Amino acid sequence: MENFLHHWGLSLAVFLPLVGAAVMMVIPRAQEELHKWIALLTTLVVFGVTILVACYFDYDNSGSLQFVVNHNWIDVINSRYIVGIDGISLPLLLLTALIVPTVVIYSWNHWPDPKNPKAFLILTLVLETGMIGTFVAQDLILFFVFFEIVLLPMYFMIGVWGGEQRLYAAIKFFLFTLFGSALMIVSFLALFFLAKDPAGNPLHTFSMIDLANAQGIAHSTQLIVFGGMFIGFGIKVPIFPFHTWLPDAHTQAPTQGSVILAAVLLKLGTYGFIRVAIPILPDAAHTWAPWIALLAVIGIIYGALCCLAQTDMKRLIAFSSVAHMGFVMLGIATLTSFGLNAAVMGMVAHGLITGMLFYLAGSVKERFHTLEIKRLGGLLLQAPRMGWILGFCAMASLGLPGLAGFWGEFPALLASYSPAVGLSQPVFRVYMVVGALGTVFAAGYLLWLLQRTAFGVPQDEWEGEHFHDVEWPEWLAWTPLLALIVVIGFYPNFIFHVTDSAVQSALHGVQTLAIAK
Amino acid sequence: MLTVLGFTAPHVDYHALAPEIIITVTLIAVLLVDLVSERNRALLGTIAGIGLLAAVVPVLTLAVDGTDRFVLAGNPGYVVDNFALTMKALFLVAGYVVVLLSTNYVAEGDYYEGEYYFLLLTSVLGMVVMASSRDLITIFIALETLSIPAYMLATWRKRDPKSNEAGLKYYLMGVFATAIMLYGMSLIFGVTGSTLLTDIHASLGSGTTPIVTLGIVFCVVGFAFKVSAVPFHTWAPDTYEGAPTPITAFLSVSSKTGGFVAILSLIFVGFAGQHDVWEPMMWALAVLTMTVGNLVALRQTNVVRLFAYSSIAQAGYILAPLAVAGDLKTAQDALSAVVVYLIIYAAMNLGAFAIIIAVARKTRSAELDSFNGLFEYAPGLTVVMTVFLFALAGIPPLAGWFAKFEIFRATASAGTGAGYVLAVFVAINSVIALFYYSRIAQAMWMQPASDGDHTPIRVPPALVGALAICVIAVVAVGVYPQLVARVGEMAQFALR
Amino acid sequence: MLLNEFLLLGAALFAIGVYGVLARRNGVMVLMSIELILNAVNINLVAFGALHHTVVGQIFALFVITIAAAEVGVGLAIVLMLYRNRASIDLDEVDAMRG
Amino acid sequence: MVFAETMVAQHVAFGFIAAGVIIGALRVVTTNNVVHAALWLVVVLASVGASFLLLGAEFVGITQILVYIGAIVVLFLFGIMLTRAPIGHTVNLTSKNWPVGVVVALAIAGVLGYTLIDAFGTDHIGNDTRQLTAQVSDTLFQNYLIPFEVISVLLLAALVGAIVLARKE
Amino acid sequence: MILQWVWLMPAIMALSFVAILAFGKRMPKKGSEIGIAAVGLCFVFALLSAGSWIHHVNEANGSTGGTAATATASNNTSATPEGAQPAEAEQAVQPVLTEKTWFESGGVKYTVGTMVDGLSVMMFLVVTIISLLVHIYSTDYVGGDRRYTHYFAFLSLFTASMLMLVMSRNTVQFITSWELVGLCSFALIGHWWEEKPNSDAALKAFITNRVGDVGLLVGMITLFWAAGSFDILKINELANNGGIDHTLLLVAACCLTAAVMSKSGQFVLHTWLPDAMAGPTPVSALIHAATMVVAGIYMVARLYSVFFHGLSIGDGNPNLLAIIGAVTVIGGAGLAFVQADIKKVLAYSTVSQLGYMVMALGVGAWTAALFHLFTHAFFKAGLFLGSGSVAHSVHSFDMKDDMGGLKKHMPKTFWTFVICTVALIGIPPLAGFWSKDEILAGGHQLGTHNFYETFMVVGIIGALMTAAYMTRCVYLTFFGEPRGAAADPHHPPHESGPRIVVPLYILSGLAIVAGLANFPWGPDSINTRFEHYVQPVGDYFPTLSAIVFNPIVAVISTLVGLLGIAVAYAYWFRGAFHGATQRSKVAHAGYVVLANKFYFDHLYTDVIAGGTKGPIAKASYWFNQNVIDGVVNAAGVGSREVANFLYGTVDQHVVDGVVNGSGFGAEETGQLLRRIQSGKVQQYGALLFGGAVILAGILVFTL
Repeated sequence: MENFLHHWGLSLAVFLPLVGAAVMMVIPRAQEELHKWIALLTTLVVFGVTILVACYFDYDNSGSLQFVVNHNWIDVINSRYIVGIDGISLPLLLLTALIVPTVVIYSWNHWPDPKNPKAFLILTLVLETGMIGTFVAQDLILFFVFFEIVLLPMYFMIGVWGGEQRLYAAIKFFLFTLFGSALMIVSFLALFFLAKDPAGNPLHTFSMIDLANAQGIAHSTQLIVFGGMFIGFGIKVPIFPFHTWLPDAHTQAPTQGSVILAAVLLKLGTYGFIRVAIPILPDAAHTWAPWIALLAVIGIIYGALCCLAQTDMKRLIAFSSVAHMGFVMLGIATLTSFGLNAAVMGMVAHGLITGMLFYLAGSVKERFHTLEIKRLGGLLLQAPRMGWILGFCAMASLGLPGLAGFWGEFPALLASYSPAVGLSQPVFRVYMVVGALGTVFAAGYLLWLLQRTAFGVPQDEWEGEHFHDVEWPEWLAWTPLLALIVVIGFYPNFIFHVTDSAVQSALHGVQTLAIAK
Repeated sequence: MLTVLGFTAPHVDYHALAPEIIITVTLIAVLLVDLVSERNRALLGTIAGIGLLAAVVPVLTLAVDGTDRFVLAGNPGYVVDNFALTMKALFLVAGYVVVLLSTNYVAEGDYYEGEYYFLLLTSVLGMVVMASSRDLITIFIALETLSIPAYMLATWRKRDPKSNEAGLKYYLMGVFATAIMLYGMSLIFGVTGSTLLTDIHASLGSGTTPIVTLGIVFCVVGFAFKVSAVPFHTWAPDTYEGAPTPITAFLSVSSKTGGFVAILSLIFVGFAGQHDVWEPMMWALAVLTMTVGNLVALRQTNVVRLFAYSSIAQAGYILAPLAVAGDLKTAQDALSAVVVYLIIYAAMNLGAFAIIIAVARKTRSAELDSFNGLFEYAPGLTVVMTVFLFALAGIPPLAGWFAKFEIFRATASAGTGAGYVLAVFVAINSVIALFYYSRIAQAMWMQPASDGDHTPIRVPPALVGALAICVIAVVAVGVYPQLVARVGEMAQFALR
Repeated sequence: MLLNEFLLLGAALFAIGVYGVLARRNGVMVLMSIELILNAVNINLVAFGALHHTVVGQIFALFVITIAAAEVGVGLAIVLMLYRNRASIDLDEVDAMRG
Repeated sequence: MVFAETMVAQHVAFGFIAAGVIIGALRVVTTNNVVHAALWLVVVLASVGASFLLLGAEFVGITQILVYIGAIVVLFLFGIMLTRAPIGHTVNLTSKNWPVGVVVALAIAGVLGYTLIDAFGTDHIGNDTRQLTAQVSDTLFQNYLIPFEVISVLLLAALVGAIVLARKE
Repeated sequence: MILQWVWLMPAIMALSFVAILAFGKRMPKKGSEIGIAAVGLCFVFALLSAGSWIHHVNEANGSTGGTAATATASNNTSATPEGAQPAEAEQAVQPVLTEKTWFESGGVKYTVGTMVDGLSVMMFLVVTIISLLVHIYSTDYVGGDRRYTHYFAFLSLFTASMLMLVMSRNTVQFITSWELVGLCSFALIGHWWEEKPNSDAALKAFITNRVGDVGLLVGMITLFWAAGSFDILKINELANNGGIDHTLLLVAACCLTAAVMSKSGQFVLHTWLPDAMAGPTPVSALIHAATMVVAGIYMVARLYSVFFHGLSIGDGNPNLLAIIGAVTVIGGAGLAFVQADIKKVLAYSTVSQLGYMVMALGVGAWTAALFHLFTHAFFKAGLFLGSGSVAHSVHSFDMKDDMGGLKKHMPKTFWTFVICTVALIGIPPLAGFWSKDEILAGGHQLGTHNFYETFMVVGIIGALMTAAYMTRCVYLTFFGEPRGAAADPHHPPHESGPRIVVPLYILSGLAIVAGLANFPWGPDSINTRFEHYVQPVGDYFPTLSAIVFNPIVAVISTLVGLLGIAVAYAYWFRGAFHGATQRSKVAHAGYVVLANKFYFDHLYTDVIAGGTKGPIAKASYWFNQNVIDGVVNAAGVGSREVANFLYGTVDQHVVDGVVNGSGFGAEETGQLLRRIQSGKVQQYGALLFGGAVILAGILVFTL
């Protein structure tokens, strides 16, 4: 069993959803119940597999890759099918495997128009393959492929099941990401050709493990190569000023799409920084870091201010993602293990919390058929449980200690007080203060949202209408997320314990650099 | 060995020539059957298809054999090497798919069927010959053999003024380009005194003189027309739009590939020493072609016309690696990149045209609107078309990504600034391209059917076959690119 | 004889042919102009053949002549068909498809 | 002096030929009478054929006369008649875009001229340029067998296709 | 040892929170019984821990006996002549520590743990007593409320968080609890969220506190990197022995001061506190008078080494804390004059009293500040609960329109209210006198030759104003003619029930006796016991000079208090200072003092009192509402405006515009390029030939 798991566990997690999707493809569209069950079963099995993987994960060696499978793939370009996980991947893997079943459960009775559960669920499963694949891939080309696989299903989710402006939003999402990844692949290729082993022979490899020990790329070249990755990953994150696709995509996407987008897709970018950009190009990362951090804090403030200007609940939540991912990027830009830990924590926390917020927005929309904040109000009277959950999530999102969100923000700020050796302390301390100011705005927009939606009395237009409170699929889908927000909030060690030594290895290059200097 | 009156008949390697012979036999058979049998029209396409597949057999045996051969003993003007075999196989299979695409189209329209297949096979013959040609005259003849039937096929819908116009434009532009090319060839011949590419290479050495430069540019322009590189692309949209759709598919895939084969033979065998000339030329052509193709495609409303511009842009990508293919190492990378791209491109584009044909059978239109709401009533076709579209856009895990990747790799492998800039151009262009590909996807998935007509589309078996070949190739290669990567790596010229 | 006498003659013929191809409205006359160009090529080929004392130039020229015949045949067929459909062979009018 | 006389004769002959080619070609592309154009084309083709003879390429020269004047020009005349092109000066046969043609043609002439002079400025063709027709055929069937065979298929295709296209329904 | 088990208190309260949420609605008393039981348990626990701590201190002081009395007897404190020396014979008493690793990140252990010393124990007592009384009081006060259960749940959560706050071992834990009490404050202020002003107030409270929290976060982060640890003890030790650079200490102290300003309602971040009165009155008593708002004071006290050295408090120069405190004392008191809402008077009074504490900490009078915190908790809670009792009866908080003459209807409430008022004013021997006087004495003693003397003057002025506005408050509420609701014949005001009155009794009782905890005279067993047990002694606490009771200051402050009462009495009870015949004896005495001592009745009434009441108070209120609050609101509105601009213009047009513009540009270029595709084959030909010749030309001429 254990042996099997070590060889097949990750591949199973990656490809089982595709098997499910293939099965569903041959089943006629009319059999909706069957489709739902197959999708649920598949995602649950995948979740089970990842849980097993997590159980057999060697936590004492979370800094090194485990469950590694290394198999021929494209010999011609020396790209291999290498999958494996370490402490950075594991939390994100579990997050993904958890979110997708909740999406399926939530979908049980929430079908965005034009319905068609078959297509919708197949896309969800394909999406899962892409997301899980990205988190386990240890070869740049494999990583790239999975990174891109995610695009198509999401494009269709937004484009087919989205709101009024769905065409615009879908294509914008697609174009932005593709633009970034096109530059990213050029950077990967540059690495392939430029990286040399310590003896000075060209490596000609795409293996992240080998590349992390590579050298021989001139600093100026590194900067450009890193720049390509920066745009590629930065768009996905999204870092200001590449963020404009996000509000549109989120606003227009169906609830499930928004949830997946917020909970997992945005993490692909930040994960890329931690997994690819920093270990392989520590030197360039070091030079870039102050600028990344600058954009990150701009994002924090800018995202928060844009939130304040929103009249649409979902759009507001979308902009809050920009701000939150700013904290994650700030953590990453410090290039310290503190910061990276905070970043991974921030990714997980943001995934859970913002995912929940989008679920709530979806359920509000489903009941009220609008997300316009000024038409809402008094949710606590109309659907008190939902109102409470909204309040809870708002608190979690604004970084209340004791809930998951805090452990992404506070350590990130903590880390930016004392960034990696060689980075300007005064600059980062200014960033820290500005970032801390961002928490005020976060409180501002989230409570303001809460006040205008949950508090007060309902608008007259809802007079006499009855709204059902949280229903069983919603409970089923939300409970794990809510529980995790609390559990991680109280015991962040669940994440930090896993990530700590992994980020140390990720920062190996940066540390060597510091010693050299 | 036959010797009459001091003439010694050359020794012919019939095994090496077998594909050409089989095609010739088939095309004559088609013509004869057409004469004999008035009723059994369906037989014609079948014969043509079988002939093309039969011709693949010797290609395979030759590949298994693996030795590079001269078809005429001691004459390096007609060579069967790995490159030639790869391209022949591609031409034959692509030709077979075009036959599948044509079956219902030709049978249901008002066409001369026998002659249609006859001309199609002749054109394929020209391509197959082109793959082996390492001699200016043979290249010229091969080019004409693949072109002249194509001119006529383009205008095959005789009573349709659009088809006439398509054929006329294609013909005139083709002849103009041929004329330029011939002038260039005459200059090269004048400088070197030989038409054999190996001799030309030896004679030219390295470096260049104005006359050589002029000759090379004019030679390449003739084929740049064929691959519809900007600014020699102008015929393509009009011709594609007006020609019968299977022929459009044929032009956009086979004919274009033929042009590339010629360019590759010329620059890698004949003008290998003159990369100072063709590298910048290819660079400029590549950038112009992909950019103009993509930008103009943005504004198209006719799907076929859109695909015309798309295929122009695709040609730009294929040209890109040639811009840095100067030295031996990068030349190999570039060559395999181009070969891989051509193979994958063939599958993607033929597949897309198969869908266009299938949809147009019902909607009688190739306007973008006619694809609206396709997902509602033809989900299968929609999904498959989506596969092709995003493969063309280069989204993993559909084959197109690997094709683009190979282009990136080849352009980056030179390690020069020009190469990286070109790679970035390709990157940006592939984003622009996504915009119009996704417009089709949008129409299919996200728009309601224009006329509210939701009767399902019946897809004839031949089209299903064509689609199956293409979609399997696209997905399989996308997931396991080693399949074509290996082929691309092997497909090198014997003579250099 | 100077080689360039022939080559420049060829070049002149080529240029004139190009002018004809671009400036003549009548389809048949465009075809004629094409023949001028091809003849220019042939002059080159034969002259170079003479220069190098090889028959390859002539052979090339023969192929060009043959192909020229085939092309003219096909071209006239197309022009004829065009005429059937629109009662005109004015190339300026053939612009139904553009953009 | 035989040598010199030959030289002079060749030059005189070339002068006539060149004049015929250039004047004929210019008339072909400028005359407003289609039939005249075809006839001027004959002049050009004949002059070119003569130049082949001058260069010692008898077979090509003869072929030129036979194929071009005997076949192609006749084809043109048929084409002219079938398309009922106006015989007299009734229509301006030059399109409005002729200046473009002039510019492009001059550019081509300039580039070609410069390059040719640069490359072959003083090269002489030997006086004895004659080549045996047998040599032509030997080389053709030894080295160019494949294009020769292929062109037969091509001619068949051109024939069949042209018939289909030109045929009245 | 029981002090290692103090974490049980927050744990019990947290469990109570969960239990109330889970089962509360199904319980007979809707969950309130769970809360009361839990907090009662905690109260007992707090008492036990207090005893345990006293024992601990005594043991540490090397006594022979184990009892408090003997231990105290063996100890000499300020009463003895040797006590004049600052470095006293007090033995270092280490706090009782526990610690568990919470998580580890980047090589640093984050721990949770408890740190119990006199300060914590004192806070345990305050929190649990007030919380218990408020719980009991609330069963009546909010009885029948639709969110009764939630209310108690949040009271539990609050108590848990507050207890956690005061036993925090390290700064992370401290921040966590700090935010959690803020959350509870938010939830309870906004308890009646159906009305917008309430939720507005809740938001304002939370967001204003968030502003201060920026300082908290930055300050704590600075301290972490300066000390290499989150451990409060370690930070204090290092700050104390010079292990931390002074600049860093200064920065940290200034940042943390911002947190104090927001949490403890100091000028200029105080505006949320009066608004927070929108919450239920018991909540105001618990959170916004007795406990949460003193968290800022507690933090300063807890990290006193940082503040002491960072702000150079020992040097006698004006410093941030003292100045802010002083401004707040006067400002808060001034504002209290012009409120019509009884709770607002009390709120501004709280602001002012918190100012005293901050000021005291700012001049180095640590014990005085904490002692005032201790006593203030009781009488201010008593006042709030009293005002709640009144409001419960008249259903209004408006003194001017709905009260008056309630004395006869609600005698119990009246008397307890008066006792607490007198305690607040600082008339001996009530609690407020001892603590306030110690602050003034501190200012005097520590400032003999420096600036701190000024703060004593400020304190005295504040005392005068306190006396005046409280007298006004009492007058308007309980005396005079009934007005509005108080005069409603159908619903005559009535005395509240026992669950309301009993807590009032207890609190007024405490208001009377609490001051004796630091009784400055007498045998060791009663002499300055508060200081002895609460003020830490050890490496982690700076050496402070003990404040000695100063009789002159005490007399002056008492007189000033009386004067204030007198003036106010004269002004409000009598309308003016004319015709002294019918005045009460107290007022008469005051009047005589005034008249004989200063001889400018008019000047005083018109300029000082009238001025205070009139233009100055009005002006300061105007300033408060329009400038300070205006700035706060403007910050809100401004950021909304900036946000709208940023979103509407920059984001949607510039940032997004670049993207959409490039798309548009691409399409337009495409459109232009389409013109090349003219459809005319000869133009295509020209392009073909032209392109070829240009390409050839370029290459020919450049290569």
